[in-house]
Amino acid sequence: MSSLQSFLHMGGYAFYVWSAYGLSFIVLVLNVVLPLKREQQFFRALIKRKERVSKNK
Amino acid sequence: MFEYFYKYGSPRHFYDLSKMFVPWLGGICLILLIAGLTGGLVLAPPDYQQGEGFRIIYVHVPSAWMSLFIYMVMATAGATGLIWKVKVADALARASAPLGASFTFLALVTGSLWGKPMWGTWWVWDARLTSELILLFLYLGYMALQTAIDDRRTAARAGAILALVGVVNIPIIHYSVEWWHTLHQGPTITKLDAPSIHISMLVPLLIMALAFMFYYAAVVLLRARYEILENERNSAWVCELIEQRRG
Amino acid sequence: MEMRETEQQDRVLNSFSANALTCIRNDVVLFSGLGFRLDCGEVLQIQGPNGSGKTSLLRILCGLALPDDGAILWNEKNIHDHRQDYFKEMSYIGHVNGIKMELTALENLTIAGALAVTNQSISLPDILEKMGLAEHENTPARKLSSGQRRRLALARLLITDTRLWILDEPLTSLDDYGRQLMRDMITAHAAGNGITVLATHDPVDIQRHKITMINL
Amino acid sequence: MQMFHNSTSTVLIAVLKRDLVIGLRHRSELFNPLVFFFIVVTMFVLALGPYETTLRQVAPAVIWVAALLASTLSLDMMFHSDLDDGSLEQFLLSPHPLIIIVVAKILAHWLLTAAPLIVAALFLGLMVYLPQTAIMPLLLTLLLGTPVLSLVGAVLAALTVGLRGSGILLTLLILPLYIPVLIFSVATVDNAAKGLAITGELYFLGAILVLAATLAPLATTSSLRIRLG
Repeated sequence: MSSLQSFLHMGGYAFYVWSAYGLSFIVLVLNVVLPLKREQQFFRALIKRKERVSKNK
Repeated sequence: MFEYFYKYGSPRHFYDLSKMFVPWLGGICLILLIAGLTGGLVLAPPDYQQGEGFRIIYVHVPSAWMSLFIYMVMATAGATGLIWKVKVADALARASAPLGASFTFLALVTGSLWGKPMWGTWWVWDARLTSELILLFLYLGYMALQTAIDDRRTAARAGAILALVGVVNIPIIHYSVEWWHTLHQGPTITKLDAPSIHISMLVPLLIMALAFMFYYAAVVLLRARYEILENERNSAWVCELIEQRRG
Repeated sequence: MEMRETEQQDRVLNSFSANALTCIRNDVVLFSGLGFRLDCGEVLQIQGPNGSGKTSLLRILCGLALPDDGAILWNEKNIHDHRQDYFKEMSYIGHVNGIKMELTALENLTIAGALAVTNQSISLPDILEKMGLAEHENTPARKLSSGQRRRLALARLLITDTRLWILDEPLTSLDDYGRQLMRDMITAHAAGNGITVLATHDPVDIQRHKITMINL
Repeated sequence: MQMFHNSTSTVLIAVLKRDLVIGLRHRSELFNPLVFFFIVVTMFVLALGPYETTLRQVAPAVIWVAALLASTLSLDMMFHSDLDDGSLEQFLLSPHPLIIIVVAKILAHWLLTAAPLIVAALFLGLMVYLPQTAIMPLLLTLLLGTPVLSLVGAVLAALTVGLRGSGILLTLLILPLYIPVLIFSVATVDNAAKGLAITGELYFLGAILVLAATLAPLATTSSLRIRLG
């Protein structure tokens, strides 16, 4: 148990080390999630437009 | 060889190819990331001077390397798109910019997070951090130019010119900032260099750098796919894709 | 409007053609597969409503913009591979006049002459006189009326003996005198084995010359 | 009768003369960068306080930063007016190489904006207690540095001509590229003020100028073709 404690404690630098890693994790994940979301929005918008076009044809 | 490059340079093929490559690249990146993190955070002994705090280099240094590497890729991809009119290269260049900016931003923030415990101040006008900051301005300038031009083809080619001008200036800026740093502060203790690094510390660093490389490869393909869809929104194969999605 | 008959015979026979031209502007296909072939003395007239791509087509034909597909040939040679030769033989008058407001009429023509490549001597005052701008030689373009400015822009066609004229709505803001002047110039140009490509709303009636029409 | 034998030198001189004539007919606009230069330096002095000791130390930096900002102001006008009235199209369609016309325009821009700036900088230098020994080095750095501002500025002015908000965008793109010129120039004047050797920095400025002079016109030409294409 104590090794986990000391691991998290990081020899007193816990705040700096973990915020550095935490921020890196967030930025890396965001860079993956955002494009995927944009691609879905792209298809959704075009599908909606296709349906609107085919509906009033 | 060129024929092969051109065939797979066509957006249609690239779109399918990237669908296949992204999961593989992502997988390799995850494995490397786990290996690098365990090596860096757990196995590597603490630094005799900086204690556990030095472990930030496993994120700071690879990000700094990547930020420079991505700008080089952006400039070459831009040049390829400009000279040989390879549409995929334009998409890759445009997709790389936000990633490069993210890595530069990460390098800056982790650099200051590392500087605070070591030298007591959040920001140190150290030569490399200052160059990194200027690199961030170059990325932001590139992205601002991309959004300012509506026509995507002109935007890609204007961006290519800007990236080439930037890539010529990066070594000049880097050298002049180094020169400026030594002129004003002289050789002082703010040596943000990785401390004299023992092999057990170096290996995780290289693994992390490789992991970031694969991460970049996977995500740039992901982003480039969207850019291509946006560029080719009226082409037949995109409409076909939409039908499939709708069906 | 006497033509320089003496030099007519030694004119090499020019041809100006385009095949399968395609142009897409922000996701809208303005035209595709557009082609034509013009020989000496012919006139191509491009008509179409506003925003139908007339100006885009002319900008592509004169080499300012790249077509999304297709090629343009001057004397069977692609204009983008022989840019210098093509520009020596082509004059383009765009929708915008291309003259500086601060400069006088004569200064504007001088700079236009300097930018062109001509081998015979020309007297700029004569050209101004032909365009009915003789007394405005030293007045800044700012003080000229829009019709006079258009005539000053069109005066550039007389500086160099270029074989190909590409004109974007040459008759706009011209009064009757100016329109007649323009028709005579095109007729004379066509008679002198020159090729003319023009985009207009109202048809330019030029007799005795083969006119090809394109409707966008 | 007028003969247009039109060798490249005549084209260069013709375009240069044209731009200078147009610039001088807008004489009032030429003073704006100068006034801006004076205002920025005055604001620095007001912020730093009138003491000779502090001002003497920051004089080179104040002069150079203000000169740099003043020159970015006038960059946008290099191609903007030509684009609006269509003469830029005529430049691109001229049988003469476009690079000659671009070089002429950059030279004209430098003469119209940098030359008055350099003269003003010498006076302002005295006003902020710049030591006598540093005046000549200041002149040298301005002579070597301001052409780089016009050259590199031309590339980005061509890239952003006609875009909405191109003023701010141009400044945002251009300032990072001016950093080497700023660093070496201020260092030169600083060293001169302290009586140290200045040759090293001047060599660097000269090298940057040569690099910019060779690459910038080329890049400007392709930028113009891209923007107009």
